[in-house]
Amino acid sequence: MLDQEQQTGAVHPIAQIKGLRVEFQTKDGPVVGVEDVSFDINPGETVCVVGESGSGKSVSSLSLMRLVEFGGGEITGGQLWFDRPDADDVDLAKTDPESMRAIRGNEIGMIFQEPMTALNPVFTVGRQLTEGLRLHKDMTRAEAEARALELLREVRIPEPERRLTQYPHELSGGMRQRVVIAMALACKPRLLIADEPTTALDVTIQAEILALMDRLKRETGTAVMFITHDMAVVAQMADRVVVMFRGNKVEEGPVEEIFENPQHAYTKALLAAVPKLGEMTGKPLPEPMKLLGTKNDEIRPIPGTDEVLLTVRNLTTRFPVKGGFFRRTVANVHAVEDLSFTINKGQTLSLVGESGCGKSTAGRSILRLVDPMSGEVDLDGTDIMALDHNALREARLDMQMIFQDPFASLNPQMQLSDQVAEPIHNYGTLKGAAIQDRVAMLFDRVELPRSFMRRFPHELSGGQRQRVAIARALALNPKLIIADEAVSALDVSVQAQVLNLMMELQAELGLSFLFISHDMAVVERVSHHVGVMYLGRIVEMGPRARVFENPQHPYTQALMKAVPIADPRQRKDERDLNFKPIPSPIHPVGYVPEPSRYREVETGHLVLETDSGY
Amino acid sequence: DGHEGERGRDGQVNIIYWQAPSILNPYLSGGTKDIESASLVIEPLGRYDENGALVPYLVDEIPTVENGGVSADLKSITWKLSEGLIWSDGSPVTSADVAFTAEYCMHPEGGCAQAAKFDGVDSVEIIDDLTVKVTFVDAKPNPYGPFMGGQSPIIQKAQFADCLGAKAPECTEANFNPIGTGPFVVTDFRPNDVIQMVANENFRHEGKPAFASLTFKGGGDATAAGRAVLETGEFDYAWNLQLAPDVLAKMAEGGKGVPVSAFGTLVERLEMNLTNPSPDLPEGERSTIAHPHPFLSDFSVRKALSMAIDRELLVEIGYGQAGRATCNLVPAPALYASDNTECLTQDIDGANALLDEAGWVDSDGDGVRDKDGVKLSILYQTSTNAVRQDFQALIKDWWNQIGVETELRNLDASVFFGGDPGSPDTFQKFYADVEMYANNFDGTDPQAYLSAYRCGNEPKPASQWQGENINRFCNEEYDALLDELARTGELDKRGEIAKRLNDIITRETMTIVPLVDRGRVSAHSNTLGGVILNTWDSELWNAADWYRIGN
Amino acid sequence: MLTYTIRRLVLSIPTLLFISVVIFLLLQLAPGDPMAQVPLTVPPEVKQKMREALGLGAPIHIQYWKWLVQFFWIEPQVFLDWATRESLLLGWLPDTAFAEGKLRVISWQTRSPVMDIVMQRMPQTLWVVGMSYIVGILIALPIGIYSAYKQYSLFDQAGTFVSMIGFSVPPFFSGVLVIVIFSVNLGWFPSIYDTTHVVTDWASFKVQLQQMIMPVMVLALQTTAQISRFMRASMLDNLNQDYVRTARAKGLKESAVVLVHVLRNSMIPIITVIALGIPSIFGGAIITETLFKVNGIGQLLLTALFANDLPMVMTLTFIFAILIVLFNLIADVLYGILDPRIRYD
Amino acid sequence: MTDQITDPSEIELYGALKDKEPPKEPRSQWKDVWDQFRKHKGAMIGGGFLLFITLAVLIGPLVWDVDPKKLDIRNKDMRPLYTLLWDGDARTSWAKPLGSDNLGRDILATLIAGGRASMAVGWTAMILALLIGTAVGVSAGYFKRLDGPLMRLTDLFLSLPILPLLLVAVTLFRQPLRANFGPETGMFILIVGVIGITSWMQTARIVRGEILALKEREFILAARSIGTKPFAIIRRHLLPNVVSPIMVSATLGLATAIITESALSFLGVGFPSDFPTWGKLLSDAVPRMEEFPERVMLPGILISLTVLSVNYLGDGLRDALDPRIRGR
Ligand SMILES: Nc1ncnc2c1ncn2[C@@H]1O[C@H](COP(=O)(O)OP(=O)(O)OP(=O)(O)O)[C@@H](O)[C@H]1O
Ligand SMILES: Nc1ncnc2c1ncn2[C@@H]1O[C@H](COP(=O)(O)OP(=O)(O)OP(=O)(O)O)[C@@H](O)[C@H]1O
Ligand SMILES: [Mg+2]
Ligand SMILES: [Mg+2]
Repeated sequence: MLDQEQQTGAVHPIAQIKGLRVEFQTKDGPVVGVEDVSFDINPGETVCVVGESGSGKSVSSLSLMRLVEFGGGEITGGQLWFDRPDADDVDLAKTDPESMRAIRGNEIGMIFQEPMTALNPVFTVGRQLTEGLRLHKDMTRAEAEARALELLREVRIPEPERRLTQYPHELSGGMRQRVVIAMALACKPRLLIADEPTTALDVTIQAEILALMDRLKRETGTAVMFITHDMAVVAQMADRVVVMFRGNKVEEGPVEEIFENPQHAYTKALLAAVPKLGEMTGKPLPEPMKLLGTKNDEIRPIPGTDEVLLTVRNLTTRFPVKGGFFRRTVANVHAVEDLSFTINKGQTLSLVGESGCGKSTAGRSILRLVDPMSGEVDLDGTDIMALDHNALREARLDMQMIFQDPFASLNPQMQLSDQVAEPIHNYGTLKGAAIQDRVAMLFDRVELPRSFMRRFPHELSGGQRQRVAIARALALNPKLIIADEAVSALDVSVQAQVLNLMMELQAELGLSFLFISHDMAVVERVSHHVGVMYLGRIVEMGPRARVFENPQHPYTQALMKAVPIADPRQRKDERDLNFKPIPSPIHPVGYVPEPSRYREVETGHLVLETDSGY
Repeated sequence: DGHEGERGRDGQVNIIYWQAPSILNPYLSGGTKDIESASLVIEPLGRYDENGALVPYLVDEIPTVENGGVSADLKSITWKLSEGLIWSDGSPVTSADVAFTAEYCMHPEGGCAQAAKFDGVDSVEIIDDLTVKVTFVDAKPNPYGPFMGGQSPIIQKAQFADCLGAKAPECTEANFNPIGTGPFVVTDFRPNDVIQMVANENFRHEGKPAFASLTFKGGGDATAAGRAVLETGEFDYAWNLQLAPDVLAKMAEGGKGVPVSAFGTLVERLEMNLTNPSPDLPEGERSTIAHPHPFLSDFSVRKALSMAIDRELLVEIGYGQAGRATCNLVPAPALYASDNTECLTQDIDGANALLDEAGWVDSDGDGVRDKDGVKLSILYQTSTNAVRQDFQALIKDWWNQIGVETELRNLDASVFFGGDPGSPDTFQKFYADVEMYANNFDGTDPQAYLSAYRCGNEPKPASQWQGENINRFCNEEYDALLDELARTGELDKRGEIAKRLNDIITRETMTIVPLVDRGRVSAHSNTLGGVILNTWDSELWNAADWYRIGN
Repeated sequence: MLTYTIRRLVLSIPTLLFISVVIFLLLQLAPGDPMAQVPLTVPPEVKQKMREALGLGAPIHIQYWKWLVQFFWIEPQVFLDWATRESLLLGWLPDTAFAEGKLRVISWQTRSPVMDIVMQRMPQTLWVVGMSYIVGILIALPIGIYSAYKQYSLFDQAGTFVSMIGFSVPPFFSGVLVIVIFSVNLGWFPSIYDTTHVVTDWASFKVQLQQMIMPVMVLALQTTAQISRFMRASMLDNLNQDYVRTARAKGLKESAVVLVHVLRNSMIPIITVIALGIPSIFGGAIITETLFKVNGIGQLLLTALFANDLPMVMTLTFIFAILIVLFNLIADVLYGILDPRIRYD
Repeated sequence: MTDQITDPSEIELYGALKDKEPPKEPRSQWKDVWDQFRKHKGAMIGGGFLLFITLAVLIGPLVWDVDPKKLDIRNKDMRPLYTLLWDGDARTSWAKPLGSDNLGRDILATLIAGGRASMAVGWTAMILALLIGTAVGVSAGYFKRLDGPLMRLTDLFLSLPILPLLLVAVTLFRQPLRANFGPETGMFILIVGVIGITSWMQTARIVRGEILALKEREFILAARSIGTKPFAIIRRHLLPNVVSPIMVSATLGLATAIITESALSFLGVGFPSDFPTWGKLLSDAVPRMEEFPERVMLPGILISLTVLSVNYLGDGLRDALDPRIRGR
């Protein structure tokens, strides 16, 4: 019956997923990865599958490739019809492994989430690219290599000839992802599955990759199933959107439809949690987001004070590169170069910039977790740089840090209450039962149930862990918190809640934040001031509204342009994008960089005059 | 009986020694393995036969006072080589080689292992091409030290001329492949592993050896060696199978070979420490005559310890056909062996009574006798060796029955018998109350052996703990008798004195408590004929006469 | 990489010197006397003379210096002389005579150069111990790979069991057991290894094979046990990596996925483990060699130890130390070569 | 006001947008470990056997109170009772269920006593090796300056020959130890000490590797940023996270220690002759292996089974302690 329907339909879908159900056998019994999902993918169309972590996006796509089985999953229900060019449709769920191998890589290509790990580290790029070609297209080595070169050109990798002989680790993340894309496209598949292909990448690179995929799709007419949890990316890419929630499809429709007129409550809530660049235009002060279903309906801007808490002057941090026979320093990584800024009490300064530009190093240098080479750091009258070992420990009472990865920044073997209490024990600020009270209070403060105190990190979700990390940072009543990519690893909805929590705490406790992030939309939401970093220097700095609305430095402008906007009507054009690769921050020992000189374009809005390398 | 014929007619013979030879020059190593393997290649002027009698090898007759070879004053001996002897390389054997051998070993820097054989030699003169005369400083009742027996073979002057004194170790080629007069010639020597030999074409006896080639394998342990001859038949001859009798009997059931045994002068004995080995004494005073032993200096205790031992059972457990219970330090030859058999019956009750009588009673009820606060608590040490450990266990058990507490200690042989003055565990230092080991004497004359127990010859710090009077025994009568023995040339008289000395140190003072007269057990395959086990010389002394049975 | 290697090589010189001092002092401290094997019938004065002839009386630092010179200066010269005289590689060079008349490291037991004996022993040690290592690895790798691929299958369980048995049976037990079974009762293989046997034709090769089988198997059991455990763990680590999924997504065959992609990655740690085990081949296998009378390096060390042959023990242990340090370095460098991600500057 | 929300099921949906609750009741980590461990059949059997052996050697002497050193020459060379099954004429006795040796010592009693010694040696040497190995590994991994010297030290120990070391230790320390602990305990300490200090290197290497990796993890940086002192970092954060590899080395170490002790006995440099250990019983019985196979087989099997069960136990522990395998 279904088959007839297909034949009579106007467009014959390339793949049809019907009532897919996937189960995993775990030690706690079967776990349902996907409960009931049905949707079609038509030729030449991009279908975006969205939903938060764990909603079954990857499992659906892996089922289509029949790769779930290797991860211990089993397709227990539904059909996966796939249109083979010169034959009847086949149900991939029932195909034998032999023919499945002929389809995989040949008719369906797949791009994986993690460019860092999706490539085999010990084989050259060329070898990995040609493998599929020689297998499916019966090419000789030379033919395959020629085709591989062509593919690399198609994905616009600079110096493609050289790349073929390089190993994955010798390429940057963006280049690696391009290789993965080239690999997926190698055999000209008719369906391309892209599972979060840009999540791990910088904004600028993300923009390029998205544009690239879009162009390839247009040029080859390949159907694309695009999986992401980033609504902004969806807005940029999708023709149609499928929204998944806990293993089920909850909504499906054309992209404008979904964005402008979401039907399902979950979609609405999801969209509400997405920070959109430009939302804060006209508002000078940051304010919490308005989330659906939460009680705090009153949204108040956070003014902060004008009193200076932290002054950083000419901060320079370099990492020596040792080499040669005597392991002498032969060069330095100029991670942070002549950095100066101030943070006021109760306010937030955000540092944005691309991966490797020195944001984390700057944050760590302030805490002296890495030792800066020179510069001044003054926290509320204490000269941090002059402190000796013990005094430094004391000084850290006033500044704390929250790290990017909630999974990595908590000790997996320690109870949560102990981890939160650890700074208190370290400094002996409280004694006896008071510690437990304080910990309980902190758990309340970050809205975690007290019953969680006895748990271990692996028993918590990412957002909950990040709250524990915040509670730990708050334990000593610090004046300054350095949040290094504190929300980057979280789902949008959870990210929004954590951001709101941080802003609430700021309003109530008068905390100052140094907020490090590469997500412009989030930065726009939370900061009073913004510093844009490039190659170790701040290239532009000023009040958030001024920097965002009136970017002066060319790098800032390029960055703003690259940020995807969660609005399908504001799609970017590939031609606008033109990024230079970041020059190396490594300089030989004798190299003396120019000092940073700034030009004040508006009150408090500084733009770097020195050549920044961009 | 088929063992006459051409040289090399019987092909290959395989010998296994569980200690591997490391050198084929007995003058640079005193090890039995080295002496015996070398005896296949280089020969002395005369050897001892299986009865301890002298047999001429490179000479026509053994010089004696009767035939005029030994001077009447016992101060010189004249050897006359047989006519027409040639080395395996074809050159003639001359008296110069004999004299050179003496020069080689008597060189002060050579560290000659057989220097004792040349003790008291004043000069070695070449009389003519075939005659040498050895002159001694003093009268030598037993002038057969130099050039007699496996320890003192003749080496070729031409080969060793550049190897005198300090240069001796540099002559690897000569030390590994000595040119000799013996039945075999070395073709390949692998130290501590294997030696390959072929028949000596220039051997002086027609039709000997019967074997064209010989492989001499070394290494492993006695069990494996026994197995290879008795059970698997891979080898023809295995040396010194120090195995428990039941193990050996079981192996013999394998049927491929037979164990053979013979007795010499080796006696397994307990040595009583007459000085105090207590660790509480300052280093340098422990086990020295300055401090007599708290209870072993009491004769009753030593006697009781001996009485408690069942020597026959020890033999049965440890040596079987290779052992005889004995009460004597000198068990052979008959001329010197005392007839004392008093100790052979175990007498636990007697021992208990003796101790009671001497005032050693268990006053505090802990099962251990004591007197004046001194407990009969013994530290009993020996070297590591399965049979000795069984002996220790048995003796400990018996001593327990007479109220003597015993702690056992076994030490690695290389430490125990090594003379390292820095080690507390050498048998000479004797930091224990009782120790057990075996010793014998070279040749047939016990004079030097008995002289070891002369007062003043004890190991002590002043002598770097070297010395042979292990028990720290001191007895005027004994010393006087020793002096007399050294002066006496008449054999019967010598026998009298030696027996007396033996009795003093064993029965009368119980300083040395002999346990077992240990024979030698070796094994040869059923097809190897002509084996005559000899404990007075190298076991391979008559390898030239060996032959293959049944082909 | 090259600078790294050279640097490590240079750094290993002080390390080795230090090791040699420690070993030397240890051996000096150790009780025992080279005269222990001389029969008790030899009088003490004679023994004392013999000791002096061995140079035992000299102060420790002089003995050490002598050894150092002999080992590091004279032995290489001897090697050079040999190389220019007999070796294929350098034989064309004019014969040198650097070491003529110089005193080499001389063993106290045999009064011959230690190095000559070591060289003489090498072949059988390498044959038996080396072969067992190779056999062990050859058996272990497939077992490890398959066990990991079919984790918790019957094969995996059985493989685990067998390899653990291999690990837990001491060789002096298994060795004697196979001797009693195969030599004494069945008579298949000789119980005593013939080190002089030369392989010239098929028949003699068979003899060689027969005498090698038992020691090789006893030793290989242990190697197999350990390497297969490592292999399994390493395969398991890699089987769950993302790149495996990528490889599968290309439509590669399972065999290609496992034997090309996964295996290549899993071999990186295994090869270093194997490299780290190589010194022990040269060190011989003390107990097994003694049991089967292979009389290789292990047996040499053991007899030298019991005979208190200090120069021999010192030289052997030190060669062993050199090998350990060297193969540690080789393992590290190999890691860098095999894993393109690791780069030593 | 929650004006948009009308449908109660939607409230649930919005709730779902918040952090997900963990699906299960909180459980202690050790319960998880135990659950995973229980799944490993080999480990359970191994653990059970080890427990049994340990108990047997501990309370065995109370149940079978024959003195293992008691000689009974008249009843020497008895066969075990089970030989009756195929050989009705075998010399057996109910008083000696596993037979007696060539001096009439009861084999069951010596096995029990020997087990005590072997297990004690195994455990103590293993713990010693573990302590040294962990200390060296952690210091080398955590303190960069110590890394080079400590790793070279490891090389040194790898190349130290164990036999001379044992002999030196005996010479230097036997007397004081004997004076303080008595002859048997003194020797025990010596042997255990030597085995311990010659077998920590593997542990040290593994631990160092793990520490080097852990040190780069963010939670160590986090700990530093909240003012945790280096030693507290090691104690609280590093050590608990290397428990799993340490455990594995531990089980291997126990096995190696038992085997090393038996090898020492085999070479004749172990305990005093009247102090039975499994290794010594085995090596003493090797010459009589054909006549009395049980004297070799019984200690041999006991050693092998113990080592085997320890290995299995180690395998199970590794699986149980590794969070990747245990799952989250
Ligand atoms: N190998 C597995 N074993 C057990 N459960 C699994 C396995 N893989 C996935 N699941 C479960 O299936 C569900 C869907 O997982 P899936 O990976 O598809 O999520 P996702 O939407 O891709 O999330 P993310 O955005 O984090 O990639 C999850 O609840 C997960 O717990
Ligand atoms: N410990 C270190 N040793 C040597 N170089 C380092 C070290 N830490 C950072 N760097 C280098 O310093 C530069 C800045 O690194 P940093 O981590 O501060 O960047 P970032 O802006 O935080 O990047 P990301 O967004 O990826 O976190 C990079 O080139 C990095 O390679
Ligand atoms: Mg996913
Ligand atoms: Mg960073």
